[in-house]
Amino acid sequence: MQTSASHAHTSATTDTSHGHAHHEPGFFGKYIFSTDHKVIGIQYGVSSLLFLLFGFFLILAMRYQLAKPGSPIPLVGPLLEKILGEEMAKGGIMGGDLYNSFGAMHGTIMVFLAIVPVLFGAFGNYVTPLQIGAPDMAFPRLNMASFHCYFLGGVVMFASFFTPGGAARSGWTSYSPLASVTDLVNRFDGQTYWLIGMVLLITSSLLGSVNFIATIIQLRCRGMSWMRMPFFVWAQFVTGFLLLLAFPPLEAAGLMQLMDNLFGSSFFLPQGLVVNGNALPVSGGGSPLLWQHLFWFLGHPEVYVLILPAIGIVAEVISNNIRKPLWGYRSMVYSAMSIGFLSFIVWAHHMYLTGMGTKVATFFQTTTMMISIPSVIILTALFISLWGGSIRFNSASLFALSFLPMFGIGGLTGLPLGFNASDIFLHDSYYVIGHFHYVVAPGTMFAVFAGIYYWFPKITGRHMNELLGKLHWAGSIFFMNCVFAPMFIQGFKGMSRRMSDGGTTYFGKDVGVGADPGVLGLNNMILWCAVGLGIAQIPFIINFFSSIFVGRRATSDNPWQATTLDWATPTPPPHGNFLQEPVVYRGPYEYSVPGAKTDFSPQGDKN
Amino acid sequence: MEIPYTYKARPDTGLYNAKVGIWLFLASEIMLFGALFSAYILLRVSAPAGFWPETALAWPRGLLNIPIGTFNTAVLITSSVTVVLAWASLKMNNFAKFRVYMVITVACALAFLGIKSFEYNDKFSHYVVRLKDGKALTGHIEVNGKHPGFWNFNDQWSVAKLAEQKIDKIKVELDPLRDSHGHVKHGAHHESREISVSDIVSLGSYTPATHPFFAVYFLITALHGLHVLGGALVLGYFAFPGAKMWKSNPEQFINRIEVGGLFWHFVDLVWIFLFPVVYLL
Amino acid sequence: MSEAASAHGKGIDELILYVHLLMGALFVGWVGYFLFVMFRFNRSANPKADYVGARSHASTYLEIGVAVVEGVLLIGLAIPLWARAVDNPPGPAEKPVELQVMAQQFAWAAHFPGTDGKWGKQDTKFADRGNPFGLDTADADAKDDISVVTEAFLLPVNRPVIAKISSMDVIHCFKSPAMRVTQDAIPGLSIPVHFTPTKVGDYSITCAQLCGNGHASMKGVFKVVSQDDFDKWYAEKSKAGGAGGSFE
Amino acid sequence: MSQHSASPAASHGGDDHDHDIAAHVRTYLIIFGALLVGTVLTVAMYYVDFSSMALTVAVALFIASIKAFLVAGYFMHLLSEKKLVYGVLILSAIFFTSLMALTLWGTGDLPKNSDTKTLYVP
Ligand code: HEA
Ligand code: HEA
Ligand code: CUA
Ligand SMILES: [Cu+2]
Repeated sequence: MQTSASHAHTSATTDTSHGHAHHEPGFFGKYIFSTDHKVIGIQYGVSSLLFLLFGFFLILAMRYQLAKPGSPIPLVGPLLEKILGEEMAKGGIMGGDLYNSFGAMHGTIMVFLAIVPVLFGAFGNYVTPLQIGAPDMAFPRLNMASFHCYFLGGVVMFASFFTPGGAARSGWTSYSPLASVTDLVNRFDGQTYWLIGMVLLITSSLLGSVNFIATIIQLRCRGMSWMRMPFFVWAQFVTGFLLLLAFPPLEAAGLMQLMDNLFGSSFFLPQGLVVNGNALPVSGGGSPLLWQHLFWFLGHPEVYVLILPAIGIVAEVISNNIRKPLWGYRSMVYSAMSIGFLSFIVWAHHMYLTGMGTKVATFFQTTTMMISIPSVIILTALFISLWGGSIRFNSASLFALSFLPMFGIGGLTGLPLGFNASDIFLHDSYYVIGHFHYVVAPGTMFAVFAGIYYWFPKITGRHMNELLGKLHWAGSIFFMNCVFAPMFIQGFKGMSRRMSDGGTTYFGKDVGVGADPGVLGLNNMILWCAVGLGIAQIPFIINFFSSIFVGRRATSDNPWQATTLDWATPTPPPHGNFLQEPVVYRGPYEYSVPGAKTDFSPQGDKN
Repeated sequence: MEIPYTYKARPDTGLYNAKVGIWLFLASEIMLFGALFSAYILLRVSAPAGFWPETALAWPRGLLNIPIGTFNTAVLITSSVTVVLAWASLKMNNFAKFRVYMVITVACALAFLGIKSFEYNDKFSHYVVRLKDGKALTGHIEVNGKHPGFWNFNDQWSVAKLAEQKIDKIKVELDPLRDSHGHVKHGAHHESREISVSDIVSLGSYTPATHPFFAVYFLITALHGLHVLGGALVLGYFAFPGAKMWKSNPEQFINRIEVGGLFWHFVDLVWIFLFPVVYLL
Repeated sequence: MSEAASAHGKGIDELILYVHLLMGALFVGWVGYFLFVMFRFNRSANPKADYVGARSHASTYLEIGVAVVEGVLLIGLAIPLWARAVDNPPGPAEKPVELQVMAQQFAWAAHFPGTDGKWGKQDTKFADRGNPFGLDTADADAKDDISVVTEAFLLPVNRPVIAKISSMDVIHCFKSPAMRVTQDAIPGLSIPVHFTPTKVGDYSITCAQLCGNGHASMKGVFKVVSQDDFDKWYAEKSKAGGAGGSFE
Repeated sequence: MSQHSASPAASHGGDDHDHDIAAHVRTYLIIFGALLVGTVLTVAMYYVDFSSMALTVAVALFIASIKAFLVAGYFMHLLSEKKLVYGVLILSAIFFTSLMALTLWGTGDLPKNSDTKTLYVP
């Protein structure tokens, strides 16, 4: 293995060295029907970032309604009325239906179309094969099919906004019977689109996860033993299993709900339903709780699908920027595995208040507490890793470092929810919203940003602008906290989530004991901070696009002086990734090894 | 670099890529069908008593055609053995035999689907008619001298349609009575009865809307049927156009047959549980 | 958090407090550590990283400590509190007030057995918006039943209440933040919750489960009053009787 | 690391020899017979009146499991499969069992005095 510095080949040389069986693919072959994991990764990345932005716009409109219930949304309000129809946004005012459909689609889009695809689809695809020294994924065509399913799913979801009756409006959790009875007029309603979209997205995830796991098992290069894999790869591996085994039950549930919606069956509808004062004409005999079990059987593992790859990225960026090995790498790996395993048996902590007996409740809160321990271990290991480091502050590491306390807050606030007795008070309040946004918004999103700043030079050959990056970081961390911290206060005041009037009914003038109108004021603050949060992304968007063309050129293939194999390829990596078969001689984070010439000893360097 | 282990086994795992892939895929299929079976059990144990009119049971039993189901089981088992024999033939370097076995396999798959669609159709022409006095009748119905195949698929519970067409009587050819095990009662015989539409609360054929049993039955068997169809397409492909690979890379071709066979056996496995659960229990 | 207005509420508040103390301790500790590290070990303060890093085992003890505290809270507080909440309903000796609560899009209704103490006959086929409990008005036991739809109902102070929560259409959630009571209202199930109001006043019922476009406005109100006021109201309503009211 | 492509002609793979395979074929046919017998047994069981439903279910699932074992063990060669495959299958078996068991348990274990018939089903 050569040292990375000597790799500054242009891609032209690579092509000739490699050109035997290949013919030059055309535009479609190169960008749409590509089977190259790197192209697919970029496809995933671009689409999911666009969905992220879209999900943000949805919530921005909702936050306006929350802060100023009943007043027309400036600028976009009339547009919404025009596009989505009078019954949704009369006079540019967001009605209850529109609010609910935006809320449901915000959750769905953020989770299934933005964050998971960007973490698993984009970073996972681009980086995993590089880090294990593989030429590509094990099944490149399956990989392409996975992206196409995802894209189609996204299109279906997006199209659902324009069906009569609007997009799904039963929350991202789509609880039955609500999901089946909201629209009794249109059988083919937004919910049906949602279900079809979900089936496509699930198929995409299944194809992806089979591929990832097989790749990691089979295509590790020589010397890349399990315990020499970068933590990022471990995270992807565990995530793959979560998707592989937790998603199918939701697929089954989705098909059942689809039958309920289209063919009038009663999987989730009990007997004796009276809707709008009329007996619902169905056979009944189904169970609404069955849906919840099947949904949360996925739903809980899904949240670790969101967080594990994020921790993986953070681990890579941090170890590189503190110039020392991760502390307790092994215990982190074992913790990730335990999290993966336990996450399959904690799901009903989302259902404490559906009416749960003592035995089941005890079981689930015990497992919930158990699963918090490996999370504590991982976070502690990352914190302790900082000790003795030589910490560099750049855009990537700032985001990665800020991830730690943000995830800490989100994780810690999971604990009072995990105890079912305290959940009695906190359930479905803004405390829950605060809890999980701290993990998914400042948490995973910061990891995504860290990853983008970190791998940008490998993908494009150019660095992103540091000044804009730091501006982006400062604005993001400030406004993120200003958006989500007040939610804990609102939660403590008893404010419920999914309220299209921002809680006016409960906290308005003549209300019962204990209602504090102050929480309504917080809605205003959150709105403006959310606007600020959006503005804080502008430097990033400018940075992102301009750096592709005018960013500072990376001086070598390994500009961050990193140790993992992804930096041992040419920039950008050619088809087939490596010029020679890589061989690995040591662990993933051998920084500042005593006695070594440089402060980093790449995995592929023999000495 | 080329992708390694596409057909040779990796030394430390002892497996080639596609085999890892198919087993992972089957693991997820276990979860998929597992969830459906779980749903079946949950719905069944929590079904309200007296919910199905024919017996005192909450859950209909013995409504599916057992001889046909048994025959279909045998068909699927046959295809399962022929697919493994096809693989073995290749191992023994006998391509002609391979093709014969593969053709039998695909033929079995198509036969299975054909029989299944016949069964589906039969169910769609069976009706349950709920009466105002709380009783319910099941059987074929005759409206204006015609046996309707499908009645309103979605909107089961509307008698309005009959009234709309000014029909005031329908004939029901009653199914023989069953005991609480779903067995046909001794000496039971067909009987036919005129029912006036004004006595009917609701009527509908045996579709997913009739009862959760039919909902589960149609969903699982349809999903299983899709797997059969998919498997038949892939195996058919291997038998003819895909067989070119036998010349260019026999080892990889054998692997493909093995992987295809694994999927096929899994489809058979699902049926092995499905058959007793929906037909017999 | 507003003060709890029910007997068991204090326990829940205590649990929330203790968990937050644990969280606070971890948060303050780690943030302090984090800031220290940022200054002590940044590139200019520590140009050369140490390959080994931390050598102490403090973190292991810390992790064990967290696990132990969680275990204590779990076994000491959470599990018993839950057991109290769902098991051990007040027995006849404590003379609980019993009622059925029915949710529908988008209103709450309450049903008391009336002065005869007997529930009237109920059947789905009678149920509609104004008669959510499907009371059979022809039934003798139903004559004096109290059924209040959309308007406020009354509960006596310092007496246990058993409310059976159900729904006629979609899933709602009966949540009274001040009482520290939350229970999903699930069609097809009727699940009892019990609590003892300890303070006179008006309390709102929040619907804490998304149930459609009117979810936000699905507010219910109940008034906790003295035993005398309650009895008066109860007798009056019982005399008026019937299936309840109109649904607006 | 990468596979050297074997000479296409005589290679029919791994370490199996022709007579091994011939022996396998005999096994396959025996299993085939056993599966058919199992099917007949399953159906016959339907006409036997076991006094309890639980017993009926147990017998039916027992026969089905044996059949499944034969298919998986012999046709799918699971009996001589690599450790890795076992690992994956064990995981899905565990999670499948927990899904089924915990869901049933969760819907069965309700707070005291709960009523699963709604308020007003006759
Ligand atoms: C990535 C996503 C993610 C993650 C990682 C978690 C992690 C956890 N979650 Fe969360 N959760 C969600 C996403 C997530 N959750 C979502 C989306 C919902 C709502 C769904 C909906 O209803 O729509 C939810 C809801 C939710 C509920 C249901 C609440 C309700 O509806 O009433 C519960 C209850 O138990 C819960 C518990 C937990 C617990 C115990 C953890 C634990 O794993 C946390 C463990 C972590 C720690 C304990 C942190 C340790 C920290 C330190 C040791 C150091 C601290 C340092 C500093 C602060 C500097 N979560
Ligand atoms: C991963 C998941 C995720 C993420 C990231 C977010 C992000 C955000 N969420 Fe969301 N949210 C959910 C998942 C998520 N949410 C879920 C599951 C629900 C529950 C839904 C339900 O009730 O059913 C919910 C509900 C929810 C609510 C409650 C609504 C209600 O109950 O009525 C609120 C309220 O404020 C909210 C706010 C926000 C905000 C302000 C952000 C912000 O953090 C968003 C910040 C994003 C940006 C600022 C965009 C940045 C864009 C780019 C960087 C793009 C660059 C583009 C290119 C380069 C091409 N969310
Ligand atoms: Cu009723 Cu929300
Ligand atoms: Cu969870």
